[in-house]
Amino acid sequence: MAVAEIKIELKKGVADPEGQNTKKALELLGFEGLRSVRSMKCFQVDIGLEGDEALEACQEMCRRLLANPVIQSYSVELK
Amino acid sequence: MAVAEIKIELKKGVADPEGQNTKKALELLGFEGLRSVRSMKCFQVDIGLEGDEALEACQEMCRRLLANPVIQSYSVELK
Amino acid sequence: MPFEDLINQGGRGAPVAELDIHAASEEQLMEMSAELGLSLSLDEMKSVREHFAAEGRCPTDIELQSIGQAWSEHCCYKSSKVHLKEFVFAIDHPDVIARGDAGVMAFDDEHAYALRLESHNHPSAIEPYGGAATGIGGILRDVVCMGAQPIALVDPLCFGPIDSDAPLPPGVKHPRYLVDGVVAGIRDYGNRVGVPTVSGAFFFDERYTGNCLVNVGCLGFVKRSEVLNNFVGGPGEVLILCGGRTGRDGIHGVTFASVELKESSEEEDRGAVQLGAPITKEPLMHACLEVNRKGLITGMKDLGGGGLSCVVGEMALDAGCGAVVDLDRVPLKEEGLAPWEIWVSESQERMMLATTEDKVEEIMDVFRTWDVLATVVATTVEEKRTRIRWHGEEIFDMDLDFLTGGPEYCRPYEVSVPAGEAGEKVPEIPALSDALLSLLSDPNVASKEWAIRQYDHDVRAATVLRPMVGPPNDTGPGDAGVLRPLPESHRGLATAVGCNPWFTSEDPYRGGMSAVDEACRNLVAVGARPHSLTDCLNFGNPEKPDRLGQFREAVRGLGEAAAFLGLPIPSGNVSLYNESPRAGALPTPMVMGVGIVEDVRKCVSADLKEAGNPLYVVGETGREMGGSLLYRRFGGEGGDVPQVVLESLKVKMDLLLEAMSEGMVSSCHDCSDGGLAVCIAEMCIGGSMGASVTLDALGELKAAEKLFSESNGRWVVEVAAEHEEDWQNLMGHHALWIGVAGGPSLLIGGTGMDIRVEDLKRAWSDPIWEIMG
Amino acid sequence: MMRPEDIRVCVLRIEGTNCEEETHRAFQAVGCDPEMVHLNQLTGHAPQASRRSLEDYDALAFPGGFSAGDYVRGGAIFAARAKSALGGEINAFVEAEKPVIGICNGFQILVELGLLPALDGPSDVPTAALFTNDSGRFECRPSYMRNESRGRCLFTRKLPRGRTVMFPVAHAEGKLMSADPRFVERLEDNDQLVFRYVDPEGRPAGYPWNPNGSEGNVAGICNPAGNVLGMMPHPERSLDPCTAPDWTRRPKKEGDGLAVFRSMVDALTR
Ligand SMILES: Nc1ncnc2c1ncn2[C@@H]1O[C@H](COP(=O)(O)OP(=O)(O)O)[C@@H](O)[C@H]1O
Ligand SMILES: [Mg+2]
Repeated sequence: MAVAEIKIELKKGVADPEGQNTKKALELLGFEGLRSVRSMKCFQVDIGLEGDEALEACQEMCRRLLANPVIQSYSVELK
Repeated sequence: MAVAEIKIELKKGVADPEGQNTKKALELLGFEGLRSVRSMKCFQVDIGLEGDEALEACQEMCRRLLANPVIQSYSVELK
Repeated sequence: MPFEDLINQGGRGAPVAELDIHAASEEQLMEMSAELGLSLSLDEMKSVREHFAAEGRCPTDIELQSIGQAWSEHCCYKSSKVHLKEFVFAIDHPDVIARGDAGVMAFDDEHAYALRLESHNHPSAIEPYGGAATGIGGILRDVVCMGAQPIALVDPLCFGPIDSDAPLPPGVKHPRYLVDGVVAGIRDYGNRVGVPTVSGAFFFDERYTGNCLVNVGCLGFVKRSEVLNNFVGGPGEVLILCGGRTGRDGIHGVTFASVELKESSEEEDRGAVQLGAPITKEPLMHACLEVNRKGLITGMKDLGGGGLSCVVGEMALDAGCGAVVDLDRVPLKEEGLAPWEIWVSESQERMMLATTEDKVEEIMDVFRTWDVLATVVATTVEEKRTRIRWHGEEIFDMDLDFLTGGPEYCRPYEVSVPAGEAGEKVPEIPALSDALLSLLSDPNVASKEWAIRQYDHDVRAATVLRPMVGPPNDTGPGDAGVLRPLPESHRGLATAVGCNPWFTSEDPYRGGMSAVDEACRNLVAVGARPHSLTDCLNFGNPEKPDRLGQFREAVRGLGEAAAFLGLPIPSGNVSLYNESPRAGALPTPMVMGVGIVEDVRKCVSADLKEAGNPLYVVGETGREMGGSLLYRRFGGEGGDVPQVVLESLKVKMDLLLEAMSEGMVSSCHDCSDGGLAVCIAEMCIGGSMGASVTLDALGELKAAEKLFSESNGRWVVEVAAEHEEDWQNLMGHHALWIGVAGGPSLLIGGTGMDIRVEDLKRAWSDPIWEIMG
Repeated sequence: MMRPEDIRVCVLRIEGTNCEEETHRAFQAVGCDPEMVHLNQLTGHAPQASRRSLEDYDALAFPGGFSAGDYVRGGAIFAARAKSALGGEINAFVEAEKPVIGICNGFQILVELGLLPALDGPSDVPTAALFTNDSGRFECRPSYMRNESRGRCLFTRKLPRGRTVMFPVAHAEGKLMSADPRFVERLEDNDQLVFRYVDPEGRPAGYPWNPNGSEGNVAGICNPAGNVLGMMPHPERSLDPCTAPDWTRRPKKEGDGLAVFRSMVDALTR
């Protein structure tokens, strides 16, 4: 049975305060040369379905709950 | 230059309130047959390094800031 | 006989093992204690053996586990109890309504408030976010199980220096990382359950590196007619387990809290760490309080340390009965838990309710509406024993007096004489202005706004005074949080913390007293009359006589001060073994004081209000530099630790409260870390206003002593100019005139001090933001 | 004509809603008849006697808090659950032009429900978002805002236009965003922009006066009909003059928040 990995990313152009704060904290710790840090939300869903059915269901989850289309895009991968 | 994807997961046995509540919400929305939903924190880090050096640096970030080895495990992938 | 042969796996139906304790050698007894994670000593194992010899049988693993929990330092206070009994428990007061998981005190004729302060030190050192969050979860449960609605949280915290990058010993996390995680844990739990965090404190010192202290306090509010017991009504009742499911998480949390941290603790102690689920707790609190309001339950207790094993026995025994438990009914997170694991698991967000059979359905309705699990798991019986059934077998049958009796020790202790003036080394200090700016920037004094604004201090819409006071977004420090619990009455509740670990480490007796003094003067500073105290006593390993000596002396000081002032301590907590491989934590007797405000409209804040108002200092300034911030910052040593003159403190508190109720006082702030100079500077910062001060009235001391001595029992008061004459008549020699508010700078005559308010602000406001980002 | 005491207000809650008591108190303070109702009481998942029907109420409030933990996004879970269980009823309530207010988490819920901003009418998918504050942190602080409404919003009609009021904010996700480049302009054109963060002198200002970085300093908006208001600041925390953050410096007669709830009563009893 498939385990799906859902990734919710911020759309381009949406500022990412969490990523920025993380970058700042890493720099405070002495990590140099960081160009950018982007944060994402990920879910691992064990769904009891296979293939396209599983993909379809996860995309539906994103549309109905997990992502807000104004600021976020999503992608689903089966593992 | 490499962009690294860092994934921070809760270790097995550590309760995941975020995952559980998301699962409950999805079930109330009518998604059936869900076995589990686990939440993860992911970062995309553009680090200005390549290959092993990049990997090593990201792992160090996880050890020193991003993950707590007591409850979390991490993985790094270069894209 | 080899150790393995002592274990009869599946002795009473798998997976319960029976252990042949009678055949065990002394060495094997200790092996048994270690192997099962009981943390019991040889003598304790021997008394267990005696007990089972008298019963004529061998114990099961679940029975031994249960004893390990019940007899842990955390659960039975075996090392501390004698001292608490001598100095703390005996303080009585007619307003004490209950001494349960939280203390309950009368508020007015119809209402009461609950208070408790507790530690969550060890878990937070390992996993700061989850440790602090579950600390909040635990203290909320203690208040809820008295029937009270939590209305405020208080969070005094101690860490290593956040501004140092000195190398850390292995296994020790950087204080900055810990602060970040702990604050996030408190924020995410407290904000989610909707209880405002109105007060707290930060202490930074090298000796907390590797020994951070996370204390969390809670105030609750309840109708006096709805105050609950933490025990059952009697035999023939049922026990309902409600809230979260039971899992492997949190196993051996209390035994973990009762030993020193090791380098390897991080990897080994995973089971003791949990994240907490505020969103399970929030509806659980609603449901529990609703069934109480409806009169459906006879008692309630939370599942904290020791889990079911502690709660069932204690709830039954305190009512003089026993219980029969159906362990199969406990809702589990995962399959395959051994019975002993279910029995001692400390999974969060669980409560136990006692009720009679006929009320069960109505209770279930309430929990169903809130989507919260509730399950009948036990019945109470006449005989004072707990029995457990599991898959049709009886796997546990123990006498409750024996199980919850626990040992009580009078361990050897050593009291050392404080060095005092004899050992004093006066530090070299920079120019007085620079010294003041430097003290304002010390993380122990500097603005904690970075943390404070991450906590919701306004939710419930009853917060009258916040941790920060002054014009919006341009604030200085306050002294106590004040709440108005009843919209229809102007009566208020104030809460504040007091503790000086540096005083305590140099002179534990005076340190204990100072903690009470500080809590009281914080309360009085806002216009609240101190009414009760609760404490969390964080000390080192009680098996070391010097550590126990510190504990005893601090408790003596604290108890004597509280008794003199007529302040009961109806609840509290002891946390021992705060030691890492390198050193012990500073001895830290944290005190949370609660005061009553007759009319919140007369509350006073610490920010200067009006140019031209006269300034007074109330209380005597002495040459008491021991443990002072000035000495710590600039390398002084020894010196007299500030004493507490209880008679004088009491007189001054009464006078100040009278002046406030007459409307004479425009602002008031207590003197603590950094003494008079820091106190006045903070009032300037909060009011965005300077002051012209002269210290002539303070007598024959050196300027640095007048400015920075940390003598107890003092306040700086801004008096409304039109009331100055009344004020002088009332206060007499207890108040000394020291100057006038106003102007762009803080000027202190005879010291060359002339610092612009912006510079004071910058020195005080920026440091923690810069360190924490 | 309705009397204030006839106004039945449904203060809707689920687990994690935590400002329902003060919201309830706010409606009481202006003479209404509010009731705290769990979502399960509206969807039939409660004992018979405690079941309720949304259509029996005259006004609806989504209080602040962290509904369902706000784990996915502020308000997302509550909104998804409300939509799947009573989407039709809520839409009918709004279409009947009954007053609906969402405060803080409640505002997030209204946006996720597609009921705000609803520039082109209610939508099935959200057309705006309340995103993480620019500071990346939870911000609890006083805030000032100016009433910008030209009269459309029924919750501010008793508040003079241009008047500055003070309500506290306490949120981590309050930055109002939209994909529409003319978003703020269109809100203004439609008279849907109700509150703007300002400094104590009443001038639009950045952080910390605007605690989240919201474009155009927008603090609160209404729908085109003016019966649905969403705002991040908490008027229900500003009922008692003694809970104002600066009351020891400038005592007030009454809290600024009352005007919001009074306006609603006025609109329904007029
Ligand atoms: N230092 C103290 N001062 C006053 N009361 C105390 C002190 N330490 C513990 N207590 C009281 O002893 C009782 C048992 O404490 P504890 O076992 O920690 O409670 P819990 O049941 O919450 O685990 C509580 O009522 C607590 O308030
Ligand atoms: Mg307890």
